[in-house]
Amino acid sequence: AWPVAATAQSSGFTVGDIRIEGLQRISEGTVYNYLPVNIGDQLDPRRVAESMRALYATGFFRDVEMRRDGGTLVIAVVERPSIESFEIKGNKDIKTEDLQRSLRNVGLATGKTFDQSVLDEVKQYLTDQYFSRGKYAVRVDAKVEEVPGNKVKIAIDINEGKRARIRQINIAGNTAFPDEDLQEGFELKTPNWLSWYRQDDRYAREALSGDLEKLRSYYMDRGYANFAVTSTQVAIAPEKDDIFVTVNVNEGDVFKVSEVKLAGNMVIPESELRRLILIQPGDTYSRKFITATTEAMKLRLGFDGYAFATIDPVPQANNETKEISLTFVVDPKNRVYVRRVNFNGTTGVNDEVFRREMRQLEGAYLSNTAVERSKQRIQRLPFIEKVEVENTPVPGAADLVDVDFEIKEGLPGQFGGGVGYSESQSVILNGSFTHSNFMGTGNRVQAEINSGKYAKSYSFSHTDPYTTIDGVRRTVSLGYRDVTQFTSATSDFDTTTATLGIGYDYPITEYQYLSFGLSAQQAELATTSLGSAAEANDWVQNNGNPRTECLSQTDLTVPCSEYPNYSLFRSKFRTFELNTGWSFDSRNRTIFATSGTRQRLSLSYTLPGSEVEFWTVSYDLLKFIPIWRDFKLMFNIEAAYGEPLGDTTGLPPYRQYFAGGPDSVRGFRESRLGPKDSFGRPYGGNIKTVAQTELLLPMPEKWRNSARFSLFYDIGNVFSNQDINFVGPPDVNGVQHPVDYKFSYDELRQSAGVAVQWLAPLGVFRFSYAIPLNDERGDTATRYGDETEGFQFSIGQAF
Amino acid sequence: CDKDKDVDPPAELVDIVAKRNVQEIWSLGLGGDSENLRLALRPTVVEGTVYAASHDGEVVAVNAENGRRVWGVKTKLSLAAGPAVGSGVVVMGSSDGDVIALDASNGQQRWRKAINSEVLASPLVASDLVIIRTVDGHLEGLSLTDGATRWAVDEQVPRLTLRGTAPPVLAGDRIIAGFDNGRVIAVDVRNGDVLWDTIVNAPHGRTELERLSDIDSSVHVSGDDIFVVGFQGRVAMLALDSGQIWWARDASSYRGFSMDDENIYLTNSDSVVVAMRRADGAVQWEQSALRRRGLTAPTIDGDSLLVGDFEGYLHWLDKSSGEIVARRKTDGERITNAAIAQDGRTFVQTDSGKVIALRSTSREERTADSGQ
Amino acid sequence: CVHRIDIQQGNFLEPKDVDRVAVGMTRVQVRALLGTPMVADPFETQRWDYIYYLKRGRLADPIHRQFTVYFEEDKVVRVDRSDKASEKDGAATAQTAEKAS
Amino acid sequence: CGGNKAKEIIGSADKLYEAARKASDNGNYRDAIAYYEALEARFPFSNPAKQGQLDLMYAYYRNAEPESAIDQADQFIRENPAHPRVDYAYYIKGLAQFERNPNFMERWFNADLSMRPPIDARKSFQAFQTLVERYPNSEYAPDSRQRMIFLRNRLAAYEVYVADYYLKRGAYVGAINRSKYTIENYDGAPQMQHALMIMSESYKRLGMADLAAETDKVIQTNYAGVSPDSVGKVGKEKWWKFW
Repeated sequence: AWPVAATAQSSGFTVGDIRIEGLQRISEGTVYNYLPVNIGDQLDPRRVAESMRALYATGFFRDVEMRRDGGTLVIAVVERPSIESFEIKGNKDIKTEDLQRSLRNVGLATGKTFDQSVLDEVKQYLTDQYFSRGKYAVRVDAKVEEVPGNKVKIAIDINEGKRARIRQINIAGNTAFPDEDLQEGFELKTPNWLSWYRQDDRYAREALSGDLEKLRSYYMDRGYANFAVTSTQVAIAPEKDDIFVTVNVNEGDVFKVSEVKLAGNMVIPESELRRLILIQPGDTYSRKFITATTEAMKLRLGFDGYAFATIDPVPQANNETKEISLTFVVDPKNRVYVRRVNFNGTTGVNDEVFRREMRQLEGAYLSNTAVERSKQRIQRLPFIEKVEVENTPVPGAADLVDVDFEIKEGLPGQFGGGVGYSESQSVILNGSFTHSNFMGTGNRVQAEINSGKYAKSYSFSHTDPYTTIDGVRRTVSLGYRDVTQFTSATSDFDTTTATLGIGYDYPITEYQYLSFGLSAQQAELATTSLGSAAEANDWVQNNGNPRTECLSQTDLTVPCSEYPNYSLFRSKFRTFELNTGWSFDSRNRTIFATSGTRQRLSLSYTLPGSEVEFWTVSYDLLKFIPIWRDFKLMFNIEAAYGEPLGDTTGLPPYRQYFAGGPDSVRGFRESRLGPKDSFGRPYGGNIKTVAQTELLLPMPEKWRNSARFSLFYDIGNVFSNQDINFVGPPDVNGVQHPVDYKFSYDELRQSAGVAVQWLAPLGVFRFSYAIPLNDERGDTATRYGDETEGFQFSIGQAF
Repeated sequence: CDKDKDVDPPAELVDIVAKRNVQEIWSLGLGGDSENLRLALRPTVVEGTVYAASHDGEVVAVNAENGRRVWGVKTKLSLAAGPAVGSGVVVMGSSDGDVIALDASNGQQRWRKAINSEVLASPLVASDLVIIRTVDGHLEGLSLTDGATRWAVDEQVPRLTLRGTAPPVLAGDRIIAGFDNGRVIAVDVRNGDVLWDTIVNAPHGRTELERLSDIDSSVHVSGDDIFVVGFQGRVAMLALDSGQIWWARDASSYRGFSMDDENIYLTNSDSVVVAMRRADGAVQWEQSALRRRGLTAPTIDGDSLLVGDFEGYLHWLDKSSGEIVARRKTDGERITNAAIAQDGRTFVQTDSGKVIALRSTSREERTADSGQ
Repeated sequence: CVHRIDIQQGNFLEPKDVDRVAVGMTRVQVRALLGTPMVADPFETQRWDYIYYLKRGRLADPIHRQFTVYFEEDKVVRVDRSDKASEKDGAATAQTAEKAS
Repeated sequence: CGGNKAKEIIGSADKLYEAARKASDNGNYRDAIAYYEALEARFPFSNPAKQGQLDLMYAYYRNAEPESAIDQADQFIRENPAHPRVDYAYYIKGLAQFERNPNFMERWFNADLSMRPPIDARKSFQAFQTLVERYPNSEYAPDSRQRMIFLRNRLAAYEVYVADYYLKRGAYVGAINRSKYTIENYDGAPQMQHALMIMSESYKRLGMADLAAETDKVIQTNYAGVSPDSVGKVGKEKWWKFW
């Protein structure tokens, strides 16, 4: 009770002055600011109650009292103690940092004012958190220790206890289908060998309701129209470590569909809607087909802007004849328009880079297919990790929505110097800068300075995906390469090439591009009679503008041919290539795609004026097929063929194809598959056929976008039908017999194994362990053997 | 890899001075692994024959004296409750919601009926009816001759309950049964009318766990008084005719209790055995040496109490003081249901389906009837 | 030629609704009948323009319709219906369900 | 929790405040935060603690922890609504959500950040607005006004940038509405002229000559002599500017 009220005359008392006692942290100005009463006011019980409530509402005070001292109103307050220290012990499942962050928002952190009710709420919050993790035996106790100076120390001690497991899921009353089949798709499971990984033996109410829904559709998809789950019981063992779920069902009978009708306001021609109906009179009742029909109709209406249309299938069941007549009632609701399209969550990308991918325009009607397509196009940008989209209704306008994209940027690129490692070139010192969203413009810029043991290369390429509003992509690239051996395995071979190229890709439909490009190349090859393989020497001597120089000619007058084994063969030539291509790409993402297909066909042809003439064609297919639950199969097929033209004897050595290694047939050393030169080192061939089949295993949610685990089977090899006379290993008396590397099935090398890909800031790390299935161990009389390698690793560009 | 340890671990066994001799008379092994499914399979002894059933569907009748098999039958049902024997019929309930009745003399199947819900409480044979209680709060009276439903009663079941349900008990022409919502009801055995309905164990607290208020153990009727105990609630004495509560004390038990003229011997939910005076519930003694060992309800065996624990140990406590007087290890499997005492012998069934017959005598008595 | 997405803009009006707009109606009634006008000029607040504009791909010339409602304070005073550019069959508006390819 | 450093420094509130001040001055904001937090925890009622709270906000802001800075500012405003330096708390709230300044690459290539979708620009604008309205003569008011103008122009530039895209794309209704949004919300921004020009052009393309003329009249009256290019044309027009 408030003493003042008691003593005040009925008319209350005027406040002469106000004095506040007990303030420590809060300043008087603050109290005056919140106090609804000031000097000169009439004070009656109502105003007093109001003031008390106002002061308590500030949350600063544990206790507030008002006294009257003559004409002065005295307010005695006791401030809430401040928290001096706060610690949590015994929490294992929930990390301390997460706890501290969420508790700080609730006001429980060092320095904040302490409020006992908040502490109780936190205890309840923690208990609920542990219940949701299945730890029902948890005990949370909080100790608050008063410390002089109105401060408190808080210690929360958590004893988590054992995690309750689902001991039994029992469906009672099912005669038509056995428990195992019904529980096949359930999320909740009794403990099994995968439980430690999937945590599926932990009870959660949402999961149970989800499973009941699956049970209902299992029955209703097979004709049990009035199947019903009569009741479910969740029982816990007294020791709170086991949980028993009992689902009591009443199956009812199998129903046939007698009749299918359409009703309601059909804004599009009825025939078109009728074509979408997947369930016909005479079929067994199936909810799956009914839902599929309604989805198809909704999608169709969505085309025309009726994004919020509803279609509900009204069944009338006749229990005697066990027949059901279905009426699909169409309600298009009003057509919805888009007011604004917003992009949130990114700071590093210009708005136009997203907006130009939009298939849904502002000021147009909302088409859900257009929005979905737009989301996919953004998701395919290499520098985007995750995209969510939501149509938020505009307040005050029933038919307007804003389309809000929530975009999470991924790894745009790297700027790195330092050490790179690749099988063929061992340690590479390189400075590479690759950015797929240079300055936020969405242009891809790549500059590379590369001085490996075998290859020095300086290259620059720039790709602008939108030179025109419709997305004509232009790529300009120029580069200089000086490679003593283009793969570390080949014999001495010096190639110096300077290239300049420009290419345009024209979108001809939503998923397909036609491309045209030109590239000019100035190349110079050099081989030595001693160190290089015979095949290489042949090529250099017969193509381009061959020249022979003597390495160690002491007497200039004597012609070089006198020193056959010390001569240096050199050939310099120019080529102008026309590159044309077609590509189809419907993958849902560029990195770690999970669905869709990419096909690329490209032809290049040397134009007149080239001193070395050849043509090449290559085709590659990348396809993702979901096979079972969330397992996916990935096919990666690559085939290429090239032929020399005119008086060129063979494809230039640096345009030969190689195989083996992480990107082709794993289990074989990089580029070691295919024809071997006279020293037994890979020479490459003009026919390449490689196929990789990978079974992608499902990944837990939080690693889905950054890692991939798969089992694979690779098959492939490189062949040559050019007129190059390859020779095999020297036989016992040193003679090397000719070898034919023509295409043949049993020469296709195969391997199987397991692979892991991890998207790290530096790029995509690829690890694979493979077992070659039909490798030829060691040199046989006629052929060089294969070089195999179980564990392979490489750092690749992600995009 | 469950590395978390128990919040508070079960008590360790301490060796004791044996003051009671225990002999195993016979034992037999039924199949069916029902570890920690906490079923209600418990042997029943009628006129010198022990009837027992196991989770894999095997039902046997053996001679109580020597354990020789009278008949055995495989029912291919996942039996979960029973057997209950009466009027020449043996009745069991299964996890999949079936009730099966066999002829007590030869095990031939009389009838079989599906009632669409798990049976976790031992059926009750009452004159020409058998009363079945299922986990969805359903009490049903079936005809003993052909299993036709005579009447049914349904009680509300809270969202989260304790595993197990209370078996119905016959008192005159009334069926008394406790339910998972903390209520005890009396039903007229003839027509299923609910005579009275008393809340013994009201739920309290914030979380669903705190609000658990099941009455999962069997009520005991003696004269006009009904004794009942609930989980996280109360032990109480009710009037048989009106259900009015005479006295009630705070107690928490899911295994239940047994009774003699003087006291109630109760195993509480912490597995502490408590003796309370029947008249007013005053606590006589408490034995907490076996704390948290998942003890069964006590069974009166002479002047001792027999309890089984979660590691298959049998313990005998002195009825007057609660002191532990004997201990014997069975097959190491959890003993979920209390033993049955009949004519000086006790029969107990472990979760792995092993049925053991024992006789225990106190040291002094031994000298008296050692000749038997 | 290079693929260009369809450009659809503005309100899709059913002929039967347009005919029902009458002088004297309030703004709320017009809005309930025809929906929110996509073009409402910031300066000319006394008129609502219901534009419908559809250009399929790069070459097809756009279908283009305009329906303007003039207000004085809150009442409709005048209605102006004009179909710009190539007018295919008038009644087609209801049926030209565009397929977003 | 907090800073283990604080544990070593025992002693009075002033000593702690000193250590925090020194750390903050030489840019070591991480330690400064640790000291300030320790100060507030162990001597919550001492008067350096009050000043410490203000400095803690600044340390959070400079240590790129905008959420903590805003949280701390809100708590200060709630606890000391009448404090003479409460305007500083609003100022920090505005700064914490202000545009991030361009990183070294963006500065080197002088990328135009107004093309980026605005995230907290509106919240930052509101914080400065509260400061300017409630404490017009605060020492931070002039700078806040400047920042408000910058934000308004940045938001207007963004809107016009999008309107220009829709004009190029041929989505004339989209362009009109984006321009209209600029006109209605960012009055006074120099990009207003550009918005009007886009609107007029869109009306022309939609064949609505009367509204186009109307808009041209508005342009004439407000921007008679001013040539639009002075405002910085949208989009890239220099051929070598390949970004």
